[in-house]
Amino acid sequence: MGELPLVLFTVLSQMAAGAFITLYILDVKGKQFSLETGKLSTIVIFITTVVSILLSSFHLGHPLGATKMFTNIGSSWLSREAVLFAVFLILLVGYYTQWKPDKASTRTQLGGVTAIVAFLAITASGMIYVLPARPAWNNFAPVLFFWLTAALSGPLFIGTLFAIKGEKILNLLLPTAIVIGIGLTSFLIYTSLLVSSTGLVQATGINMLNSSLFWGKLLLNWLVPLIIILASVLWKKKLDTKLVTVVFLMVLVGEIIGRALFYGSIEALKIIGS
Amino acid sequence: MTIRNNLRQTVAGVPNPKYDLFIHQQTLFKFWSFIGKYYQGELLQNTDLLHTTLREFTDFIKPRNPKLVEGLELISTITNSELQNVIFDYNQLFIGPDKLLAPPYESAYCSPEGLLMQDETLAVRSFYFKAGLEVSNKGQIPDDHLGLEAEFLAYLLWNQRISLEECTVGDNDAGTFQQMYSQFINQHIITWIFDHCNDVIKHSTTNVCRAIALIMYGVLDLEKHCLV
Amino acid sequence: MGKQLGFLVDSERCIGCHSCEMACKNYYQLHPSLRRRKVHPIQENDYSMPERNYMSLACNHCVEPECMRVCPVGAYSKRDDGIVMHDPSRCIGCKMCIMACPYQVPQFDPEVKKVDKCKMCAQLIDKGEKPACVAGCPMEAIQIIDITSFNKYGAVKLLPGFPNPSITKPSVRFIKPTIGKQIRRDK
Amino acid sequence: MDKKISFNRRTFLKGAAAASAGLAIGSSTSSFNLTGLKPADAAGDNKAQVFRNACPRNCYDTCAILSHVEDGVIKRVSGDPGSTYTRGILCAKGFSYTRRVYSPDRIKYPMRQKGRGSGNWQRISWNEAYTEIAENILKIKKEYGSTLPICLDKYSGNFDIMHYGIEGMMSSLGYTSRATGTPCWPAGIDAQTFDMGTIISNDPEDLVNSKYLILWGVNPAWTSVHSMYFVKEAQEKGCKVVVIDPVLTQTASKADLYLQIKPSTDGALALGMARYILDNELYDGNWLHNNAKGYEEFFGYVKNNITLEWAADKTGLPKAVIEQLAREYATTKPANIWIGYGMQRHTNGGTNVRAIDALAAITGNIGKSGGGAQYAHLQTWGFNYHAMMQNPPEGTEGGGDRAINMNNFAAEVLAAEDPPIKMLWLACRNPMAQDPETSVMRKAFEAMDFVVTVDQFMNATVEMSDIVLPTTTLFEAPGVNVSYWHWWLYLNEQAIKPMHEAKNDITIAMELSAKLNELKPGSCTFPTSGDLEEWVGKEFNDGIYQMFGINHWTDLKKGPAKAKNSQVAWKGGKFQTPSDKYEFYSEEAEKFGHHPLPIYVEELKTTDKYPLRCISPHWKLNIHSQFQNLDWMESINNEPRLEIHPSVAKEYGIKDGDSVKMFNDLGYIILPAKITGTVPIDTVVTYEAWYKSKDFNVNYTVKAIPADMGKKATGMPGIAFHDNFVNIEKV
Repeated sequence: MGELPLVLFTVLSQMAAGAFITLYILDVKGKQFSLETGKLSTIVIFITTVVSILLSSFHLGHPLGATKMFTNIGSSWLSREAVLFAVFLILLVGYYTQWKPDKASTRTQLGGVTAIVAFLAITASGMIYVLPARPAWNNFAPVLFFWLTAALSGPLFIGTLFAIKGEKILNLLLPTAIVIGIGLTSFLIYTSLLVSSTGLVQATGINMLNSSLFWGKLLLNWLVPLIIILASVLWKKKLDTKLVTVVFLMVLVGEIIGRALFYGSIEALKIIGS
Repeated sequence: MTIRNNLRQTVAGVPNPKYDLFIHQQTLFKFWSFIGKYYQGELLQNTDLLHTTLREFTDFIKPRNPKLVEGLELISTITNSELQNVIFDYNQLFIGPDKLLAPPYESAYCSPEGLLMQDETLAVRSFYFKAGLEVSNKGQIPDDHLGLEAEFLAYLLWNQRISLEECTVGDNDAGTFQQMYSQFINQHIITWIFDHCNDVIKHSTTNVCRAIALIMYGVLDLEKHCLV
Repeated sequence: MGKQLGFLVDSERCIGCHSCEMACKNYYQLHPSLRRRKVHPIQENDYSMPERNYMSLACNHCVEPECMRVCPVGAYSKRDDGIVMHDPSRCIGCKMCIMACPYQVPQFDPEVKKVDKCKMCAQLIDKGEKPACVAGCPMEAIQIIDITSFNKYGAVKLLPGFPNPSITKPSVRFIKPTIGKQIRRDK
Repeated sequence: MDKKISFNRRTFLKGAAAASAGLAIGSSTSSFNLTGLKPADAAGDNKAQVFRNACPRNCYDTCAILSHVEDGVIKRVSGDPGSTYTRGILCAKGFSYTRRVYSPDRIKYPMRQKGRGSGNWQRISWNEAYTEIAENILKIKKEYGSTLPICLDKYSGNFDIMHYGIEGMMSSLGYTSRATGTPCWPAGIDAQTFDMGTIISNDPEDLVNSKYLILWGVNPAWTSVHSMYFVKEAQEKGCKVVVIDPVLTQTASKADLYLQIKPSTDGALALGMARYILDNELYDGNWLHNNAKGYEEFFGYVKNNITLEWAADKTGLPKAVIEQLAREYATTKPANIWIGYGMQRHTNGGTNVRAIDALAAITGNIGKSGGGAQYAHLQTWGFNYHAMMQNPPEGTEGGGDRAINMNNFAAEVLAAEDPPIKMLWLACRNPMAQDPETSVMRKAFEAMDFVVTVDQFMNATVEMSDIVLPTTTLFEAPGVNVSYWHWWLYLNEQAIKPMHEAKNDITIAMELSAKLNELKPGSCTFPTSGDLEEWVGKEFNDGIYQMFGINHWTDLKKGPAKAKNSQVAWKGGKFQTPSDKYEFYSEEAEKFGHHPLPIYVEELKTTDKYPLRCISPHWKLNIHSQFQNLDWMESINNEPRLEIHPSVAKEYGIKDGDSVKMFNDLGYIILPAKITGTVPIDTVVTYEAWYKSKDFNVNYTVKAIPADMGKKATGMPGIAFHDNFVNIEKV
């Protein structure tokens, strides 16, 4: 699978960015958790991002030239993405140093900026694929789906981390359920729009439906987690360490499968000859 | 023949570093002379000679990496029937008339088009020229034929040895030959030799050609790390 | 808008002989897998009668090149005469342009792990010479034109099978193949 | 650095043993013994040079090539602008030449195969090769008291004049058996020879002067791209271009009018047109009166035997269309017909060509610029054939060479008696791939004692040889070329040294001769030495010099030359027939067993068992078994297809890309289907070609049925390649 580096890069980087935004919100909302955990989360987010970027370099013919990628922010979303993630990493370092009792205010300020950069980075990632040559992508969908990846996997990532660190269990049931709801509906609407369309767009839609990845994503990414959550609500259970980890991993795999589907089913414009 | 002072194993009871270098370049000289003769087809006329020379390898090459181990072991397994068929094997790999299974030309591996007489060939030509040599039938046999490249390396080592015998290591002559040798290995041999050896290992039908390919692979794998 | 060089492809003269493609390969001694110019057959059912018609295409040196827009390292540039250049020394082989070009023009060179594409033989054009493909066509079916000043009766912006030109405004014009009278035994 | 080296180097060195080993290689006082290398003399010359070459392939266009050489290596080729016919442009094949010269697949050394077809190849020296060949020749001579058991099969792989030295080599051995005839075009040659005395065609550059042009069974868009340019130019100047062909060829796609005639019924169409021209008195009475013999008889035949209804029924073309075609052709002046080689590869191909010639004659188009009935010409081929003309050794007995029909080669080789054929020499030829009845050909090869093949690439014929000798490409030896279509003369300069151990055919002949005379003095008369360029010079004579207006052959180094004032065939109206007139009624034809008049001879028809006709024309990316094996060609197309009409495909339940078996009594081929409306309903099409490492060969199914004519001019009738009847099934 040629696009594997891209699949892993996009999913992991979006998860990391989403995780940071979650961390920031928790911090601002004054949720109780130790500086230690804050520190650790920042490190983990940093590492995840770095790893994802390293993975992406396997996609390049000349990985060592990657630094050149900052040079065309004027028009290239790929270039912008590169810059934004670089800035994100730098800010993370700064943010890391702010996990001290007396630095709460500067931390929230710096965190705010970082969160915005993270959000923009995800958006840039999505914009890369808004290409006229790939009609099924040439719309709001890539950006939306990349946001949703961050919004779903990010909080679960942090949730799991916190659970493992023995922090007070975060109540992710509602937010997760909502994001899954939005994701599921928008994805189904998108797919049906593709299929009901014509030409390459329709062809893309049909590729998706014919792919086993489609059902894999549906189940792991949304349905099963949703069921688990509903069940927990019914039995008034919180997402304890075990459960949140399970849901998180499931969603992560679901996202990866989904991204593979995203790259694998697209139909591009070409010259049609016999 | 007597070994000159500066090449004695020990000088006044102390191990002599130059001695190692001397012995080593002898080993390589022997190796490259063999490869040169082998690829120029000389050894095939006399399979017994080929066999004995191969067996000698086990005397002076230490099995220091898997490829060498495998290669040296194969040598001991070589059967007579294989020696009889080596010629056909050899021809299918390096001679023809059919599409070559392992073309012995650098440019066949390195040129974007996999063609002969490309830039690589001419680079090799100018390298020979720096050492004051050229291909006997220039323009007909591609300069980057492995038989010629090996002969060239042997030539460099030979001259290095002479200067070694006559003066101290690190002296300019020996130094230049040493430098040319490593340059040629780095710029040319290792750019393709491993792919080539793999082709031989993959396609050869006798342990003779396979063993030689394995040993060449092994030796160069070690050379690669030695050379600066 | 200033000068914009482009190809005029006369599909009425084109006989699909591939000489243009080979002339290019011969001039640059290209890797077999690299086809800077490709002769595309037009589907038989695209016209009233089955015929053997072709469109010979290389880089279209678009007015709004997607390759140039999306390239993160700025390997692409547009000369004053509109030729879209690609600088291998900048290229890092990210394949973004391959994804973005509606015509599959940029190709990944497996040897150098970078992208390769037609540059309209800019170095020859600067010497006032014809590109290899133009000079190599036995039917004189390919010409270099300045599309800003070009208006030939019967020239069109697309042929059947050619993607919608509105995306990148390709600098290519075609002469439609005329379908002659056929007396067939299957009708 | 030294320390580092010596330290690292301990890694794979067995100290003591190595010492002995190291010292075992002799004293440094003895100097290093160079074999493949030698001390460099002067500075390597790396100046860029351009050489003139001439494409020697069997092709109408015979292109003038420039090869651009640096460091003794061809960097690229280009067309020579000196020729107004090729106009400095090559074709896809010509532009691919570097791939051929420097292909790693080339045959590099003389080799011997242990067991024909076994693949057990052994490299041998040229001397060993010569010795083995010479000994076999001498053995045969001793055993049979003659060299007739030695058979040469050489033809069109290389038409460079110097390559007739191969025939020369054979002649210098004594009398031998010779593959005689030509597969491609003899029926047409005889037809025009009966009508006009020989074949002469207008300068193709004169096509632009035509006002009406019928391309009859010819596809220049694929087989003569440079002529197609002039066709198009004529069309743009208002000339109406009509293509008559069973297949909607690339040329047909460019025509104003395409007529999908039933295969092999071209004569019926021509005679139908003649009837209309006759009834409406559109013929040129004056011209006939002054220049023709037997036109009354011809008109009589047409009046009594031909009707337009009949012609319409035969050809499958509506009567009205034939009438319109006849009217337009007869009333537009000048009107030109280009008769292709495709349409004469039938059992009635020759008479069909005569009928078409007759059209050109009755309308008075022959001998006119922009008019005529073009087939080919050999007017520029008046060389000395110095390399070819060799005398048999002293005291050679017998009545000369023995002709073996090239077009039924395998069968006749097997049938040959007292003496039988024991040895084959193949050059410029790949019969295992290109001749009909492949299975019989294999038997013939197996029956031989000794087979020598001279070639550049491994192919089906080399596989069946005992010895293969590597030969030069056009860039590696000097030569001279002319065309059977255009009127240019090109010198071929040696641009580079022969790669590997390749040798030119003449060099091979010289060195083999030396070996023969060494083993048995006087056994071969071929010169044993000589400068190849001088040999090129020896091919020239005053006739050539006058025709091309040059003083010396070396003038051609400055650029190609074109024949003076011979651009319009039969201008003077003086024909080379016995009667010096155009002969509608030909006693010559009668002598060779044909009807004296161009009457209609019934075409072969499909049978119930084999309801489809398979036509196997030339493919645009190859010439017979050359070029399609080069990687650049493979990148464009590397898959033969069977072209099937949509309704036929439906009938057989075949979809595009399906694997289809095409078969008849001789054999079968399996290949993917291409559903296309360019082929007629009663015919399938696949192109004759040799694909490297693909078991595709249409000749598995082609029977060696002779065409009706060819005996007079070429010694043997042609092959009715296109009367091949088959059936297909999905597999």
